Amino acid sequence: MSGSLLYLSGVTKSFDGFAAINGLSLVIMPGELRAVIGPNGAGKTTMMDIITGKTHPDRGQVFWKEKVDLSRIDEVAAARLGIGRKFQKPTVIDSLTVAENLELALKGQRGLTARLFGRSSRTMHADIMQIADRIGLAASRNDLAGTLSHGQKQWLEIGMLLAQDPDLMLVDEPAAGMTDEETMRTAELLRSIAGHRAVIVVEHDMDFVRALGCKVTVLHQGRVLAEGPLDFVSANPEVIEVYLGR
Amino acid sequence: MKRRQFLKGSVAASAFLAAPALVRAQTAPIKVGILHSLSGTMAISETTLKDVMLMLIEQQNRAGGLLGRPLEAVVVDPASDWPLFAEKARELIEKDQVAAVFGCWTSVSRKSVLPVFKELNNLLFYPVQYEGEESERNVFYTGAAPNQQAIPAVDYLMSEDGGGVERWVLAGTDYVYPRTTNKILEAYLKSRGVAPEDIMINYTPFGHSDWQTIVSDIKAFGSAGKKTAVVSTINGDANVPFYKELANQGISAEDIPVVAFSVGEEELAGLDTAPLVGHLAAWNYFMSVDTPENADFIAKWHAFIGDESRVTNDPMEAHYIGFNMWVKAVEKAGTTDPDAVIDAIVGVSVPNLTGGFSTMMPNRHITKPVLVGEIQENGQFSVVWETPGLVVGDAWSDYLPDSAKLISDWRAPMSCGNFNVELGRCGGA
Amino acid sequence: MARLIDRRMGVFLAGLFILTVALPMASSAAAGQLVPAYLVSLVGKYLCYALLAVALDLVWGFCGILSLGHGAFFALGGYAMGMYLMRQIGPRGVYGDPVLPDFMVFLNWQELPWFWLGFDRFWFAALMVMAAPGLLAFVFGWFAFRSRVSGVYLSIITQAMTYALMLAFFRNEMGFGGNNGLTDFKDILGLDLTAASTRTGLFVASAVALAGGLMIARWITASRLGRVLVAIRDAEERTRFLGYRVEHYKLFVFTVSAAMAGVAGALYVPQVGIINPGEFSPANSIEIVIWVALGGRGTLIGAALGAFLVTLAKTVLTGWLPELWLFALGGLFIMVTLWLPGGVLGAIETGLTRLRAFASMRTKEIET
Amino acid sequence: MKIVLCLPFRPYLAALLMALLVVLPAAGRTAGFEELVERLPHGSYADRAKVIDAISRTGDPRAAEVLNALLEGRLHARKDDGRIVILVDSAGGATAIDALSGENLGGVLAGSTEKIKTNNRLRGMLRTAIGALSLMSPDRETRLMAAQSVFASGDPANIEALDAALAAESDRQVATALAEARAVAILDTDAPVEEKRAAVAILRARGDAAAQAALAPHASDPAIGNEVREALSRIEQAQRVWAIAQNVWYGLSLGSVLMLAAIGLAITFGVMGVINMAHGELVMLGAYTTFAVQEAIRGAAPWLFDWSLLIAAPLAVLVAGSVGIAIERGIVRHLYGRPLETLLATWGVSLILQQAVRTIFGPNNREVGNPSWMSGAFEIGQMTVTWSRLWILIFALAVFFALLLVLRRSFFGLQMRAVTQNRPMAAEMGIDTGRIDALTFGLGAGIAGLAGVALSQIDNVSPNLGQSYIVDSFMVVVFGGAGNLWGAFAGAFGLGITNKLLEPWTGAVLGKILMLVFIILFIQKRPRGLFALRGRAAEA
Repeated sequence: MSGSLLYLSGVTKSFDGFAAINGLSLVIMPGELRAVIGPNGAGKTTMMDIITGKTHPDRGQVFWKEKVDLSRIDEVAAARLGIGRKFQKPTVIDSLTVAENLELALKGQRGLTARLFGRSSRTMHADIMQIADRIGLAASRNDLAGTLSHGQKQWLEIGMLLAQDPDLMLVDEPAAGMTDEETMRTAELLRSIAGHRAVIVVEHDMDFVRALGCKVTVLHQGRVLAEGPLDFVSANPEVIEVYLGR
Repeated sequence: MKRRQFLKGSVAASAFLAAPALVRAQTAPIKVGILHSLSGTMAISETTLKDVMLMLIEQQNRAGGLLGRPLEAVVVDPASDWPLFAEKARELIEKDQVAAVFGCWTSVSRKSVLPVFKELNNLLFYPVQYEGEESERNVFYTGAAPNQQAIPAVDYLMSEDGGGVERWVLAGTDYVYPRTTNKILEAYLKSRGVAPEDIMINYTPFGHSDWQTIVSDIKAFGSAGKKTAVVSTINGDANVPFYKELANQGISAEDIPVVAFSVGEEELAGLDTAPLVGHLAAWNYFMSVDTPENADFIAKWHAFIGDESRVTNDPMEAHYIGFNMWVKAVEKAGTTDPDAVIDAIVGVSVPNLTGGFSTMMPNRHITKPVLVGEIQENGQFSVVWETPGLVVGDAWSDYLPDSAKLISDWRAPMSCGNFNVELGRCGGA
Repeated sequence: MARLIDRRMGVFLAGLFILTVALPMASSAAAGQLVPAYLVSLVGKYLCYALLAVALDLVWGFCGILSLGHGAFFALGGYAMGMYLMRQIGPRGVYGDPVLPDFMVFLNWQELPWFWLGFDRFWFAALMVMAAPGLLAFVFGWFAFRSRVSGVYLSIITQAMTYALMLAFFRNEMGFGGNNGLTDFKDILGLDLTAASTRTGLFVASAVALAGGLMIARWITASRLGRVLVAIRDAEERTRFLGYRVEHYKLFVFTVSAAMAGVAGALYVPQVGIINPGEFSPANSIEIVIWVALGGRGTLIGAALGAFLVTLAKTVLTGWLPELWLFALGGLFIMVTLWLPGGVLGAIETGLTRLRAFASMRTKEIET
Repeated sequence: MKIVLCLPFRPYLAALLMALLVVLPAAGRTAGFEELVERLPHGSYADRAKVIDAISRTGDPRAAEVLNALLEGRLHARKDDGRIVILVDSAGGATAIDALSGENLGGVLAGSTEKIKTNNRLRGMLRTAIGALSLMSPDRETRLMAAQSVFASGDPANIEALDAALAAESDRQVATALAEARAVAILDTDAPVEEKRAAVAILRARGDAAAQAALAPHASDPAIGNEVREALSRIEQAQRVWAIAQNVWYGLSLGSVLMLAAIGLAITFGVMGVINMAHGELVMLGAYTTFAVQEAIRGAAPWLFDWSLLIAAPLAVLVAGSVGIAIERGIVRHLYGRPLETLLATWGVSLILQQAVRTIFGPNNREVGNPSWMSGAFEIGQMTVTWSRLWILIFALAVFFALLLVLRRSFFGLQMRAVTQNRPMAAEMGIDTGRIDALTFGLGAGIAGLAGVALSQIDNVSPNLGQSYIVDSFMVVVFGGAGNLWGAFAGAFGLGITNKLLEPWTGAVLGKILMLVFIILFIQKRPRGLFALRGRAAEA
């Protein structure tokens, strides 16, 4: 597909004979918001591992912006290409402050000497403030990340992704452990991000997926089972059987 | 706040480390340092030497002390840590102001403390057999030099009585004592007409515990049709599994005798000796030696330690000799001043436990008889051979080319431990 | 620069400075030897250990690399210095050989092995003091970090490394003096090692090295690179997904730390007068970890303090309770872990905070 | 072999003496015999050797008994009258029997007699002499051993006796041994070349190191040199093949020791994630338990000695296990989630345990004996297998599979896996996680204790015992992959065999260094050990 941001075709990956991903194909366009759902073991995490270069597929094609073969690079290179990833368990640097966490994620200056001798510039401060504000943590920007609540950590991690200024964000279960109100705020945040950047959200919470209001891909046994608007896929009898019907 | 705390700490520490030097009254005790490891890998051998020193000091005090003053033992634990030996030696001399130190077991611990004794001019009595190649003004070597142990033992095995050995395995732990001793023995054996292919040299790491391969190698080497013997310089800890493996693989002393230089009564105490009967050791003393002095020493030792099953061994005798030499030298000099004692001690002669007298020679080594004993079922040695007279410890071996040029005599006018007869001058000290 | 020296560091450096000035003065003959002269070398030795602990804290406390082989870098630095000191003996050895050290002479070595060449020059030895451990750390780290060996697996292979080096250095064929190591040193840069002035010089050098090591470690950890290190320690995966080449950072800090440990070893050797393969023993490296844990991991100063305290306790207890000191030391380790989770430094600071809170409460009470 | 040799003699002594009367018809010079025996205590070893030789030639029926007593160190001279007596153990001390008259002289006081000393050379002579005198013994075992000691001496003087014995021998094995003994002797005589060639063939068929030793001196014999050299090269070839088998066996044996030492750690460290630096000391406690049990048995019930290890094993589990539980409850429990601090605390525990043992049992090695069923060795072809090593291998495997069974099949194993995999869930399901932690740690510690029982058979029992195994144990667990018992199994045997195959051509020191380098490189290839869990489970 021309102009695609991310292109997966016939991707297969096995662990010790078990096919975690089996002939998966997926296309993401720039700025698109996409939800991926599927039961446990459907291959969601492995899919994200492949996109971010953490594991490499046994077979199949993975292309970034139609040029870069993602099956040949590692996660660091993937991150530098502009692929950001949020983990299922919120992972922030507990012993650094919110601002420091964001600074760490800010685009540019990944090299050793630059980090050792470089100093923070004024624009960086401004960027950090702006992101902190956007994720609602401006007030606690000087608090240690370890002292934040679970939901705040989720936001901080999303904020760190934003700071990376990626073209694609992979967000794994952002609403886990959040209150209803927080969940809705998160959905809103992700909706606002999409457009500038593509976002893939992996989620279990159907209310949350509904709130995202985007195209949904259902994974099952390492393949795409159905794709389309939520109402469309949830009407699919196969989907009902393997996932919703449980 | 923190600084104060920090400073307080260091002041307290220095006060602790540095007891004020008291003005010594005539009756103030004479302090004797005991520098043996009481923990760590060497505790196994050295703890006994600490005990024997305490016993000797106690006896001396009961006999009225020295120069009318009581003796006081200062015990420290260098914990088998070589740099700590140097630190503790310094502490004994500078802080405790000891008159002499008895201690060390391994060569490396002696090497570690040597500069301290030279710098602070004190006396060290070193009671263990060692590789030689050293003669220092402040150190008195009361254990055997290689010519007082290794060479006589090999002579015995070569003799008809010893079985007329023609083929030799030199097995040792990989450190300086076995290396040097084996170098000396190799040169000596070759000088006695042994072909190079009849000598096998093998080294193992410290604490080696899996001897299967080496014992079977020895067995194979011994099956060349010539009488074969093993000369073992295997270090303390590794001996038990070595002998267990020998016994289990059925190598008896009649097939391939093993003569060891580091296995004494103390090491055998950890072993069932029934399968080892006939293997040999060469020392200057065995507990089984039947003399009144030895019987008396053993009785006192048992009384002191409160355990009839404890054995005595060669390094204990070395301390016995060394301590008595020091006492005699102090009496002769009339003072514990190191310089005076160092001058007085050369030529001092004291009874050893094997029925003779040992004398401190000008090269800091002493005269000793050399005994070869066979292991008995009861864990003792039975003496099967001894040198007809006393052997003078040789600091510099005649069988190492560079060492053969050196002689040692600490008396004036030479006053040096390494006079090079070729160059006609002393080496560095 | 202001950020480099915080209150804690300031207090510590000031204390160190006072110690450096006061101890040699107090022990000098002019001051009537208020404290015995041997304390200078003894404390100098502690300072070297403290620097070693700081080096370990840099990798363990700030980057989460638990090295159980840091003793190897310390020992390599020590050997580099020892080789220089051996060459300084020159023809003053007992056999009078102009080039070969004594241990080579009596084991019939004919010529100096190639790796001993150059060590007769101080600058070369000084370079090797840092280069040898640094290079080992670089090569070892390059393999290990690239393969993403981490956690206990990394710890155990660092232990394997130091164990293998210990066995290698024990071998007499290696040409490093085997078990006896290098000893019988005479002078350094032409100065007599037994002279009080040389001792003081080495002591001051150790103090300066410790202060310098602390500053470098502080500079690294307080820089923006330091944040990456902390991020690697807390969440390595996260850091990688942020686009940081984790292995480069680990390699950098590991190499710097190894070179620092090498300097500590180099200053240690002339003060204790011997270097031997025992320094490579795995138990020694574990002891370094214990200093850091006891003092307070990730605080730099705590590490230095821990090294100081444990070695001081060892000195005092081995003389005072020769038969029981292991009980005391073992008990100390257990109690610190159980009751002082933040290490000694953590405990001191908590204590101070409480004291201050208590004091301010009292003041308030009085006011009301 | 040599130990047992002495034992079967006495019961058959009477028969033996009768046999001697038949073999040696010249048994008339008894006057000489008495004089010779009286001469035994005097002179040098060389003099004594001559006397022994003469005694064995007297053909006196008493010779065998006297020589045997001399060999066993029971021949003494009375200090007061110089009478030569044989000491016999009896209730309440030793009884003296006059060596010449056989008269019972009653009990003797210790120190009233003096042992007639022998040395290796004399003992060798004695064995040959006794062997030659007992070639016709009615007891098969005695004859076999006699033939073997005559073989070892290779003395041509025995050929006549061997021929007589061969003619009378009906047992095939003994006959072979006699023929071999004769072959060795023949090589040293002026026998015709044909006969010597036959002898070489016999020895070549025997094919072991002893045959090699017998043949080697004749390799340059002008008459039979070619045959001897060919036989030697054949034997050497065969032995090279056997040597590989032998090295594999050594590797298995080393592997079993490594596994025993590491298997407890595979539980405490591998499964629970506790870096237990006191593991080695728990092994040491097991070894000291064995020592204490043997000591008690020596004092109270010596006949139980062969059972001592079986008694010690459960006690060692109990001792080490309860110390382990105490460590867990007292210290480790408070440190879960802080694995590195367990390192610090358990290091402290190890120092305390070491010093405690040093204080209680002393710093020296203590003697732990091998029960008879663990002493000695047997041969498979040209390969020597020592009983102690074989039993340790069997023991190690038994412990391993028993442990596997406990973890896989028992309810406790189920609970343990539940706790290690998902602690909150397990607690939710009503499992007392604290109890399971304590028991798991105790299990690991108890197995360390068992390892101590086995190690006491081949290594030092000293306070340093634990320290010498701790590093190797960690290597094994990590090499195999923490958290997997099969990993420890494969790690131990893999490292053991590799080490032993390396050792013959690198030497022990370099072999060990290469092993360590190998581990370091291997971990690069598989950063989570040999048996790492792969895929997603590994990230969990």
